[in-house]
Amino acid sequence: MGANTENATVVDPRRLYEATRIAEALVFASAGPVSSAYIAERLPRGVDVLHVMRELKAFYAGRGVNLVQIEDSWAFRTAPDMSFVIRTDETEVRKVSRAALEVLSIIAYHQPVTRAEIEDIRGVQTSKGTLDVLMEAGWVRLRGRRRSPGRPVTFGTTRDFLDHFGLEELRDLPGLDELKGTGLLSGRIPSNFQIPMPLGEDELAEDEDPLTQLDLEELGLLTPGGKADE
Amino acid sequence: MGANTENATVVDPRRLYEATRIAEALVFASAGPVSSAYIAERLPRGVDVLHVMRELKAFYAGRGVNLVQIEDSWAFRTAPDMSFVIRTDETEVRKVSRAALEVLSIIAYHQPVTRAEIEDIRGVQTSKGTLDVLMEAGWVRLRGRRRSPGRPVTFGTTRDFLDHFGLEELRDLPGLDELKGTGLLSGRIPSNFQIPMPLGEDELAEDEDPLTQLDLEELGLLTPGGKADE
Amino acid sequence: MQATGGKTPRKGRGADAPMDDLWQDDASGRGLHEESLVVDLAGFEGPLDLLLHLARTQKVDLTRISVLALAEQYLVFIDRARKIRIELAADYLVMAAWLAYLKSRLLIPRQAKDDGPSGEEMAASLAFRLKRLEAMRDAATKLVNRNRLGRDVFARGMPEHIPTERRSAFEASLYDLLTAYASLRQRHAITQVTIEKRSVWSLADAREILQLLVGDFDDDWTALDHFMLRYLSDPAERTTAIASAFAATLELVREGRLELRQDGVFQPIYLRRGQKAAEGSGGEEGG
Repeated sequence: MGANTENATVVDPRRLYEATRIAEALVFASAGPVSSAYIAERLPRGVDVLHVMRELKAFYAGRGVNLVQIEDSWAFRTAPDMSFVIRTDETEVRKVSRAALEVLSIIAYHQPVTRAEIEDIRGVQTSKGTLDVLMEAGWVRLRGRRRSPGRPVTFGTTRDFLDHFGLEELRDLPGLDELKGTGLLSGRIPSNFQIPMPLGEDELAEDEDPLTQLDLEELGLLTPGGKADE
Repeated sequence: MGANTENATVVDPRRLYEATRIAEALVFASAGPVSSAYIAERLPRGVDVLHVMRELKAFYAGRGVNLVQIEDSWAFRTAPDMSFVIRTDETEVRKVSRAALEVLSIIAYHQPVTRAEIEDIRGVQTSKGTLDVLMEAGWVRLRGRRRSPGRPVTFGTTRDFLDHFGLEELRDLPGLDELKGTGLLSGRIPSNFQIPMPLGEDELAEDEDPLTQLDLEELGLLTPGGKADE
Repeated sequence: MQATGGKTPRKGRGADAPMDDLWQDDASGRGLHEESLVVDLAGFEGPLDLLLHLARTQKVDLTRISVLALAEQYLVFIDRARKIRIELAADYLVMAAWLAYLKSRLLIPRQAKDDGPSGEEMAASLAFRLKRLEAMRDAATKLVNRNRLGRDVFARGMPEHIPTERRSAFEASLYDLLTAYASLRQRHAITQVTIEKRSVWSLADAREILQLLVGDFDDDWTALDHFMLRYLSDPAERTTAIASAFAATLELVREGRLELRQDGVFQPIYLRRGQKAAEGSGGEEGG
């Protein structure tokens, strides 16, 4: 195809090629199918848009991406037989909710921190789902228990957390001056405002006990007598 | 295409063609750059991803859409000379203030660089939010901390920065070699002398009170009951 | 910072970053018109920027500019600005004092026992800094004029697929995390009434500036306060500046970081580096 077009409209091959390039770029960059009329307006004068589109369609016919016509509009679509490569990772990426980000950041900076403390800092109750999401993401873990009434569980971040956020160690989290310096924190904060220096992952706080097998069972994270999954 | 397979790994042309289709589909389907590693995982075994990408790049070289490399990733982008056809009145690029742009180029050319170093080069405090704007744009990131007293946070550029400004890698920064040659990027001022750093409002001690009329009287600089000439 | 604009000296760049706004609308409105030398600092980002602009008007290679002439121009500029009572940020005044000092070093022959940096060395480092800043400016221009994604070059408008390379099924960047944390903490921090910045020189201001400059002085007696007072105070603020600078000087003397000499009443006060200047802050016991 495209070879027997010299007779209908006599088109200079260079001009035709240029027109194909334009149509190609237009359809590629567009957020939706592009109408022939829209493309025609942008082609060099005297070039037939359908001729150009036929050329382009032929060009892409056997490739990984095809030009498809939808009524009078055009769009690129990956070739139908390519769906297996495109669909392999079904795990859609979920955006982390604002609430989860807040909780995560509190855990990162204030660890070891208990749930009550997180709520105290946020001034709002934390839904169980939020912590679950963070645990599921593999960013947050149970660190131990606070040696205080009720022996509440303390939370901390994981190695995966550091990896994901491109930190080498927890101490790389920016401090007060740096948050101010980058403008993330405005200058209008009380003088007694502080940002804690997080305690490293493996160090237990003075008032913190490590989690025991029994704790894990109690928390329902381990079936009695079973083995921790990590 | 797919005909010139005369390199070390003897690849069956049909397999190479299939691999090219897969790579094409993968990269074409995505708006952002796709890493070589990601593509490689999805190619038939024994096919060299770089070989495939080189083929693909050559194939698209003169077309309306080009394959570009960004560090170790690949993306399809409209050809630069197509900008006039695609650009519409609604096309908007992020507006960057001149100051922000200056900070951005200092970070790009001097990275990893601390905030103090940026200010040393500009001779002025970085206004609040400038770094924030650059980070929000996704062009600048926290890289780590300098191993020096105070462990200041260092800044660097991102892959999105390269992508946005059409750079394959940092070495492609305009005029980089020339600047290196002139010693302007070394950070060392030839003599040990320094121009006093700007006195920013943040550096003013917050716990200091202004001199009062009473103080001035005490110091004998103002006749009692007089008026401070301010 | 224009004569009409209500910016106070050390208010500098506030949260609203007025300087940034000004930069946005190009360089056209900025600056000084050579003949009338109409002073408008609004377009300048700090003293180095102003110096660079002045250097460019010398129309020579930055490596060959006359630093002395440049210093003169800067000082003239500052003088005029003050004459028509434009409020100047402290940065500009500190630079003026430094340049006045540089000028004196360039004009007075070097003494044998002098081990501080020579005027020529100071001038060289200033030229280097100007050159470096200009290089970065040029680089920024080149960068912004490249084919930019979304302006000249476009990505696939209708993506069909987002490749995930992270093992995690959740997406968040460090920036997202820090933004969430900072705004959360900000929200819960007790909002305090911000007190309007004073337009007097506090002890801290003067002291800070003195300290910045002290390191640059060797063992010669220098009438530093002369430079300081000339440039670091608006005529309107003179009284408070004298008071603060003098009080700060006394404090530094007490700490042994500075020595003080005055030959007679109303004579200039000479300063030189104290014995403890090099060792950092010394004892607090008074004298």
